[in-house]
Amino acid sequence: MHTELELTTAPEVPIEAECLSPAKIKGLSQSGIEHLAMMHGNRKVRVGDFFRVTGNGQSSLRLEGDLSRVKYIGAGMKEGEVRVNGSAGMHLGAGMSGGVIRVSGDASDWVGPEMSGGRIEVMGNAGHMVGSAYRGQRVGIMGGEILIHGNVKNELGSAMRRGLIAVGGQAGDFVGVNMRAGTIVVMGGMGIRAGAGMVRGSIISFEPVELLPTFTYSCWLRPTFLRFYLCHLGQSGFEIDDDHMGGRYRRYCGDSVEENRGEILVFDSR
Amino acid sequence: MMLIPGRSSKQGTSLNAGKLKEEYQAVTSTIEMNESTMRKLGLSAGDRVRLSCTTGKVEVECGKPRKDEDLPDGMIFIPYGPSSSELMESDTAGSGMPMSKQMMVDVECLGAK
Amino acid sequence: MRVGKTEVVDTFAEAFGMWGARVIITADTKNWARAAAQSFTGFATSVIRCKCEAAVECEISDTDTPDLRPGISVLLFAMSEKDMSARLVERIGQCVMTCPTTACYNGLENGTTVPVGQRLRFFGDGHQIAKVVGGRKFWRIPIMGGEFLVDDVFGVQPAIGGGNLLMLGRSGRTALRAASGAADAMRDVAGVFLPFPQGVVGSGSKVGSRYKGMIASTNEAYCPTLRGRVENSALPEGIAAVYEVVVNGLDENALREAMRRGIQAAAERGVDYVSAGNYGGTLGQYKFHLYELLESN
Amino acid sequence: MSETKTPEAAKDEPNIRIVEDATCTFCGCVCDDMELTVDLDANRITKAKNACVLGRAWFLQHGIEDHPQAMIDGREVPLEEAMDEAARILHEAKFPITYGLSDSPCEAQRVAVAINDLVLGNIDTTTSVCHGPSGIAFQGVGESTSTLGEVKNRADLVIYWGGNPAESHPRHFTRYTVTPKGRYIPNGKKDRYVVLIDVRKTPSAPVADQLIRVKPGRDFELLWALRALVRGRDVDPDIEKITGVSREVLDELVERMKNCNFGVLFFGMGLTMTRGRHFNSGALLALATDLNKYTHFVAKPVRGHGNVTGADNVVSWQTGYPFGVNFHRGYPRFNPGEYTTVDLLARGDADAALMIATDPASNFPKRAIEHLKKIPVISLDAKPTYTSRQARVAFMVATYGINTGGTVYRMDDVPITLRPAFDSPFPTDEEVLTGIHTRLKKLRANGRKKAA
Repeated sequence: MHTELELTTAPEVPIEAECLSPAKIKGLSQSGIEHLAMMHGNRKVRVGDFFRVTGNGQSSLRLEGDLSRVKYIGAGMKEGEVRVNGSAGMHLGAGMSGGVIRVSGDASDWVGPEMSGGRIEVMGNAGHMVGSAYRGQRVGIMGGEILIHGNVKNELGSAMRRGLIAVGGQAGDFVGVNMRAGTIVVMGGMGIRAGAGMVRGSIISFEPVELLPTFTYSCWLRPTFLRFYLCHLGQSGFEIDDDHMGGRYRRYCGDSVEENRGEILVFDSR
Repeated sequence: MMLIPGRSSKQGTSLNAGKLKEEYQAVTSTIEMNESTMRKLGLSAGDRVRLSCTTGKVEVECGKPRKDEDLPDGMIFIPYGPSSSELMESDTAGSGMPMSKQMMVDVECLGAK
Repeated sequence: MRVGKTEVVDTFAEAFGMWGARVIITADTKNWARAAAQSFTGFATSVIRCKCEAAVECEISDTDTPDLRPGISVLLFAMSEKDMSARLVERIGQCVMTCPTTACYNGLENGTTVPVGQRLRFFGDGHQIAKVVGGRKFWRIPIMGGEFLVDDVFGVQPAIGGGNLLMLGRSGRTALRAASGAADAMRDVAGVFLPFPQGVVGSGSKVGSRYKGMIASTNEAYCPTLRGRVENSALPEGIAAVYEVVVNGLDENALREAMRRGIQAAAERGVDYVSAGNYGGTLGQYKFHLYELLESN
Repeated sequence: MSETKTPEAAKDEPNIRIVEDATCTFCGCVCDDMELTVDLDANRITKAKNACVLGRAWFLQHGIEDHPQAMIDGREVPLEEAMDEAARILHEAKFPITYGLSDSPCEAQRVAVAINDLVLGNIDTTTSVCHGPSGIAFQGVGESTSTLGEVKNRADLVIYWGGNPAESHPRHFTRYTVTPKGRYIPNGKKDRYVVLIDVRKTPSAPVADQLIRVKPGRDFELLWALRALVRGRDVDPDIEKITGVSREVLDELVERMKNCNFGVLFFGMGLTMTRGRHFNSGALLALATDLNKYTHFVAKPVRGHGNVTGADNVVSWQTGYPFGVNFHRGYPRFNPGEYTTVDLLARGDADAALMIATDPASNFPKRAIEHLKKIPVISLDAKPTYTSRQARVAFMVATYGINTGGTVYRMDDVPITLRPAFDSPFPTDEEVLTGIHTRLKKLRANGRKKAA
C-alpha cells in the first residue's frame, strides 16, 4: 500500500517540500497530509493547495506529475520509499540516510547531496552536483548509492567520502573533484578534469578520458573488484556487457597535488 | 571557433557615455581576430560576420586584424555587451556564473557592409 | 536393521558443536581456483592437531560467483569464533592470496561475523583500498600479480562437527569401496564437507590415551587386529577392516541428509555393517541415531 | 568635505570648485587621489587630475541629464508614487529578487539587504557573474590575502593571471603593483619581477618582464601542474602540449615563486568566467597557500566595479554570505547556482526584480533576459540602460562618488570615503531604497493587522 500525491496545481515559483518523505506522512490521515506545510516561494502553503492526496500515510509514497519545481523531495528520509512518476526538482533526497527514492523522469541539480545511506535511482537525466557537498562543506556524501541512468552535468560526487555513484550516460566536468574516497562509475564518457584534487577513491570510465597532468599511468589490469561493482549495477538495471565486465582498464593514480592515492580506471579493450 | 568576450578601455569609456548610445553599441559589436585567422576566413576589416551557437546568433562587424602573436589562431575577441549576451549559455553549473568566456561559435561571413 | 545385505547397527553417531564459515575462492580459471582451494584445505583434517577442519564444499560456475569468475566453495570449521578469525586469516593469507589471480569472498550471510580482510589488509602496507558495495565491505590489496580482493568480515555460524559412519567389512576392499562410495554421496549435500582424505578415515580415534599429552589415540574397539587382545572390541567376528566417514555440517538437517545418503550408498555397495562412533553420549551435544535417519526417509 | 575649497569668485567669473582627494568609483581600484575641477554652473567636471583614461571618461562625461526622477511604464510620475508602486510589487511577490549593488555605496547596499530581509526575498550582487566563483573558492579553499598597500611596499614578484589591467584597471600598475616605490621596494619597477599569464597578448603585456601564454581554457591544468611542481611532484611530460607552456618555463616560474620575498597573484575573469570557474580560482588560491610553505605569498582578485567589494562585505556581514542569499525562510541561505540571479531568471523562478545600478538586460544570457521581460522590474540607475528602458518602475538616481557621498570598498577590502563634486537633482539610491523600505514596513504591518 502506498500514499499517492498528484500535483494538480502548477507552482508559480519553486516549492520547497521536505514534508514529501515517508517519515513525515507516516500515520497521518488524508487530511493530515493535506495540511502539511510547504514553502511556495516565500509563502507558507499546504500540501493540499497543490496536491490531490489519495490514501492515508504509508511508508511508501507515490508522487505523480511534473515535480521539476518541487525541491527537497525525500530530503532527510531514513526509511521507506518515494516513487516519483515524473521529474523531480532540486535537492532530491538531500541528506537522506536510508530508504529508496525512484524517479521515472529527470532530476535537477543537487541529487542526494550529503546523503549518508539509502538509494536514489533516476531513470532520466540529472543536473549538476549529483551526490556532492554543498558549497562550503568539505565532505560530500558519506554513503549510499546514487544511480542515474541518463546523463549528469558537472561536479558529480564532489568531495564524496564513501558510497557508490553510477551514471549510465555522460557526465560533465570535474567528476569526483576533491573526492575523499568512494566509487564513481560513468558509462557514457565524461568531461575534463576528472578527479581533480582527489585524495582517495575510484573513478571508472567506460570511455576515454582526458586526464590532468597530475595523474600518472600505472598499468593496465582486469580489476576483479570492478566485476563486483558491475554485477551489482547489472542487478540494478544497468546494461553491462561482457567486454566491460572482464576487459582491460588503464589505471592512473593521482591526484599528485593531494595524497596521490586515488585512481582513475579507463576502459581500454576486451 | 572560440569566442572570448572581455573588457577593453574603449568599452569602458563608452560605457560612461551611456549604454544606449551609438558608440557603446558599435564597440560591443566589433570582433577581433588575428591576421591568419582572418585571411583563412577571407575576412577583412569592416566585413559583417554572423556568429552563431546553440544559444543564439548575432551579427557583428569585423575589426582591424590583430598581430598573430597577440591573439591565438581561431580565437575571437569581443568586448562585453548585448552581442556577447546573445550567445551566452544560461547554465551556470551551480556557480551562478554563466560561461561568458570561452564560448564555441560558428562564424559566417556576410560580406562587406 | 537390514538394508539390503547390510546390517545397520542400532547406535548413534555423536557429534559436537563447532563454528563454521563458507569461503568462496574465485580465480581467472577453474584450475587456479582449485589450486587455491587445495592449498587452503591442506592439513585441515581434524581439530585435534590441525586447529581447524576444512574441505571443498562444491565448485561454482562462473555465473554464480560474486565476481562472475570460476569459483570454489570451501567450508572451514573451528572450535570458537576467535579461532575462526585466526584460521581464516592464516589460510586465506597463506594459501589464497598467494595463489595467482584469486579473490576470496564470504559465503555466509548471517548475523555473526569475524574480522578477516580487515586483518589481512595490513599486507598492503598502507596501500590497501577499502570498498563498500551494497553494504558489503571488502579490501583491495595491491600484490605483485595485480590485486587481491577479500571481504572485510566473514560470516560464521554455529555448526556441527564429527558426524560419522563406520563401515565394517569382512574384506578391506569392500569396506573401503563402501566408505568412499558413501563419502561421494555425502559430499553432494550442500552445507556439509568431509575433512579427511577423500572423506575417509583409516585411523579413527578415541579420546585420550595411556600416554600423557596424547589427546587422542587409536580406537582399539574397532581395530581388527586387536580383536581378542582387548576386552572391549566392538567388532563381530570376521571383520577385516573398519573405515570411518567423518562429516561436518553447517546445520543439523544437512548433516542428517548426508549421513542418510551415506548409509544408503554403503548398503548399495554391500558392506557388511554400518555403524557409528560415539562416546556413550557424554561428549557431544548432537546424537544421530542411524535408525532414525533411515526412518525419516 | 573639509578638503573642498570654493574660491570667492566674482559674479562674472565661472563658479569653480576644486575637490581634492576625491575618489573615482569607476573600477575596483577606487583611486582616492583625484583632484577634480568642477564647473558648478554647468554641473560638469572639467578636469580630473590623476585620473586614468577610464576615470577621466567617468568624471568628464558625467553630466546631469534632463530625465524624470521616476517613471512607471515609461511615463513620468512623482517619486512618491514610484516608491509606492515599487513597494507594492515587492510586497506582493512570492519570489522577489534583488540584484546589482556593485555601483552603490555601502549605505544603500545595507538598505537593500534590509528590504530582502523584510520581504523574504533573494539578494544577489554582480559578484555572482564576476568574481562569484572566486567567492565560492574562498569558502572552499581559503584566501591568503593582503592589502594593495602591502603589495606596493613589499611585493617583489607580481603575477597577473587572466586579467588585463592596462585596459580594465589602468592605474593598478602605477599606483600599487609595478612602478611605485615601496618601503622595501626602493627602486620601484627595477626591484620587481612582473609576470603576465594570459591566452592573448594584451595591452598589459609591455609592462611585464615575462608573458606566459597559456592555451585557451588550460589555466586550470597549468595551475595544477604548478601546484604539483611546488610540492615536488612530477607532472605529465606532455605538459607543453596540454598547456602551451614548456616544462622549463614552469620550473623557472616555480623557482621564482618559491624564492621571492613577497609574491602576489592577481587574478581576473580569465579564470572565473572560463570552463572550470570556481575551480580555476580555487586552484590559484591553493597555489598561493602551497607557496606559503616557502615564502610569503598572497592572492587577490582584481575586482571590476567601484563597490563590488563593498557589496560582498555588506552582504557578508549582514547575512553571513557574500552573494546569492535567499531569505524565503526568514533566515539567510546561500547556494550559488540556485539563488544566483542568472539561474533564478533563466529558470523562470523570480516573479519580481529590484535591479540596483546594474544592467542585466544588456549583459545577461539571452534566456535570463527573456524572463526579465515577463516580470515586473524596478530599476535604480544613474543612466538610462537596457534594463531601465524595460522596467515597470524606473528610478533615476544620483551618481555615487560624483554627486553623493558614502563609503565604498577598494578591491582589497579597504573602505574609502567618497567626496562628491556637485549636487544632483536626482535622489540617491539610498534615499529611494529607504523610501521603499519604509513603505514595505507599513504594508507588512497592515498585512499582519488584517490577518489578526
